[in-house]
Amino acid sequence: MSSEDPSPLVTIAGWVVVTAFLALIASTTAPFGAFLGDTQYAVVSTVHGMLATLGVIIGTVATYLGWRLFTGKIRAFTDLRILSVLSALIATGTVLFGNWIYVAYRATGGPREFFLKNNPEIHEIFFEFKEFIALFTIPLSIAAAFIIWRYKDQVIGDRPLRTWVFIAIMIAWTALMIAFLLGAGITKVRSV
Amino acid sequence: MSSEDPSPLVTIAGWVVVTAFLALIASTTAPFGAFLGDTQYAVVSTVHGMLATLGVIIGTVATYLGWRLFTGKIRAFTDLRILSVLSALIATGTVLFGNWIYVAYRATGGPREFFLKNNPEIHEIFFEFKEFIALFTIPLSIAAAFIIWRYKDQVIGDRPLRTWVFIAIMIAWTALMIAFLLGAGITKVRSV
Amino acid sequence: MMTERRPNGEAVAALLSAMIGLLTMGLVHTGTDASKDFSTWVLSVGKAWIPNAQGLGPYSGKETFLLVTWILSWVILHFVLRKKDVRLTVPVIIFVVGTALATLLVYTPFIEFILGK
Amino acid sequence: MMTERRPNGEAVAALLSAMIGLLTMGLVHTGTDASKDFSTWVLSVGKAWIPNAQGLGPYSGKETFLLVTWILSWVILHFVLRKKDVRLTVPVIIFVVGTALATLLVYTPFIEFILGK
Repeated sequence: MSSEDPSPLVTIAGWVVVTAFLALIASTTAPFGAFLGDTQYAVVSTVHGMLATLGVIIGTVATYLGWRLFTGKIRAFTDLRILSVLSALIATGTVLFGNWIYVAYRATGGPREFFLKNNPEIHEIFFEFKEFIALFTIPLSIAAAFIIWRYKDQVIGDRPLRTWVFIAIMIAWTALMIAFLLGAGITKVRSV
Repeated sequence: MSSEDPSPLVTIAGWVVVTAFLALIASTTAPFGAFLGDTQYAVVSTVHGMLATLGVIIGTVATYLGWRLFTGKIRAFTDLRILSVLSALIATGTVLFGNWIYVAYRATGGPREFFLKNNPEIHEIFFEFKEFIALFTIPLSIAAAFIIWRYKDQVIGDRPLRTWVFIAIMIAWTALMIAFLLGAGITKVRSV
Repeated sequence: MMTERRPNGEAVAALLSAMIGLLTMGLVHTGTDASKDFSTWVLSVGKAWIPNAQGLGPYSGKETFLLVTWILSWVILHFVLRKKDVRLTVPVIIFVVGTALATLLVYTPFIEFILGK
Repeated sequence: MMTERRPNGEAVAALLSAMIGLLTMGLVHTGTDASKDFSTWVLSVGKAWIPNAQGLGPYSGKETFLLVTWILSWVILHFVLRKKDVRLTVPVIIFVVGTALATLLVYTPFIEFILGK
C-alpha cells in the first residue's frame, strides 16, 4: 500500500530545503574565519584542502567503480565516465593550488625552515615524497579518463584492458590518499 | 587478439606484489613517529584519525550506492549490504576512540583551555558541534544497515522506503564529513 | 509475492527511533546550557556507567541519553509497528524535521538564540 | 562488430606515456639530489615558463620534465600505436615496474641508498 507514497522527488525536495535552511543558518552564524589564520595564504590553503577533500570523495567513488569495471559487473558506466573526468580535473586543480602554497612552505620562516631545524625527517622524507606522489594522480587519472571516454563500452568487454585501467586508477587513488594524509599530518604539525 | 592477455588475476597478483614490496620499504624506513608527538594520546589519536579516514572512504562509497538505490538503478546491492555494516562499525569505533581523546582535550592544559583563552569560538561553536554531530552517524548508519539487511531486495522495489533510507544515509554522510573536516581543522590549530 | 512481503513498520521504527535518540540528545544538551544543576545531574547519569565519565564531563550523560532513548524507543516501536504497513509521508516529515531540529540543538549560536543569551 | 572495434594501441600509449613522465620526474629528482649543478639547471628549466619558479625552486623544473616527457611521449606513442593491437602482458609489466620505480625515486631514503649517502 505504501509503494508510491511519499513521492521520492517531493521527499528529496523537502530534504534539500531543510539542508539549505541549515546551511544558511551555519553560513551566517559560524565564524569559519577562526580556522583561517591571518596569513595571505589562508584562502589558498582552504581551497587546496577543500579540493583535496573533494578529490578524495570523487576519487574514492571513481575507484570503487573502477573495481566494478575490473570485476566485469559494472552497470554505472556513465557514472564512471563522469567521475573519471572530475577526478582528473580536481587532481589538477588541487596540485595547482598546492604549488601556490608550496612557495609559502619554502619561504624564509616557513614550515620547511621550521622542520629542517626541529624535525628534519618531516621535510626530507614525508614532505618531499608528498610533493611528488601528488603529481602521480594527474597523468594516471587523465590516462584512465581518456581510455574510458575513447573506448566507451568496448573497455567493459576487454578484460586485459579494463584490468590495466583499474590498476592505473588504484595507483592514482593510493597516491591521492597518501598525499591527502601526509598533507593533513604535516599541516597539523606546522601550517603555512 | 588481446582479449584474454594478460590474465587479470596474474596482473593483479603482480600489482599486489609490487605494492607489498613498496609498503615494506616504507614501513622499514619511514619515520612515522615524527608525526606522533610524545603524548600518551599519540597512538589513540592516530587510530581515531585512521578510523575516521577509513570511515570517509567506506562511507562515501556506501553513500554513492545509496544514491544508486534511490534512483532504482542499483546492481551492486551486495556491496551496499557489506558497506552499510562496515560504515556503522567504523562510525562506532571512531566515536569510541574520539571519546578517549576528548578526555585529553578537556584536561587542564589541553586544547579546550587553549581555545577558550585564545580562540573561544573554536571550542564553543565548532568543537561543541563536532562532538555531537559525529554521534549522528551511529544511529543513522545502524538504522540504514538494519533496513538493508532486514528487507533485503524488497527495499530495491519499494520507492518510498528506499528514498527514506537514502535520506538517512545522506544525513549520516554529511554528519561524517562535517565531523571529519572540523576534526582535521581543530587538530591543525591545536592538537592533544 | 504479497505474502512474502515484509510490512514497512520495522523500517519506520528503526529510522524514527534514531531520530528520537538524536533529538533527545539535542534537548538534553540545550538543557545543560540553560541550567547548571541539570548539567550536574546529566554528568551523574554518565558517571553511573561510563569509565572516566569525569574526564568526559556532561558529554558522557548526553551520550547515555542518546543511547537509552534510541534503543528503548526502537524496541517499543519495533514491536508496536512490526506487523503494520504505514504510509510513509508523515513519518518521513517527522524524521527530517526532527533530525534537523536535533542538529540545531547542538549548534551553539542557535542554543544561545533560543535561550535568549 | 569486429570492424567497429578500436585497436588497443591508443590505450597503451596513454598509460605508458603517463609512466614515462613520472619515471622521468623521478630520475630528474634523483639527479638534483646527486648534483648541485644539475639542480641549478633544473631550476632554470622551471624558470623558463612558470611564474614564481624561484619560489618553487627546482620542483618547478621537475614538474616541467614530467609534463613535457608525458605529453611528448603520449603524442609520439599515440601515432605510432593507434592502428595496432598489441598483447598487453609486456606493456603492463613495464607500466607497473616503471611506476613503482618512479615511486622509489621520489622517496628520500631510497635515493640516499642508491646514491650511497
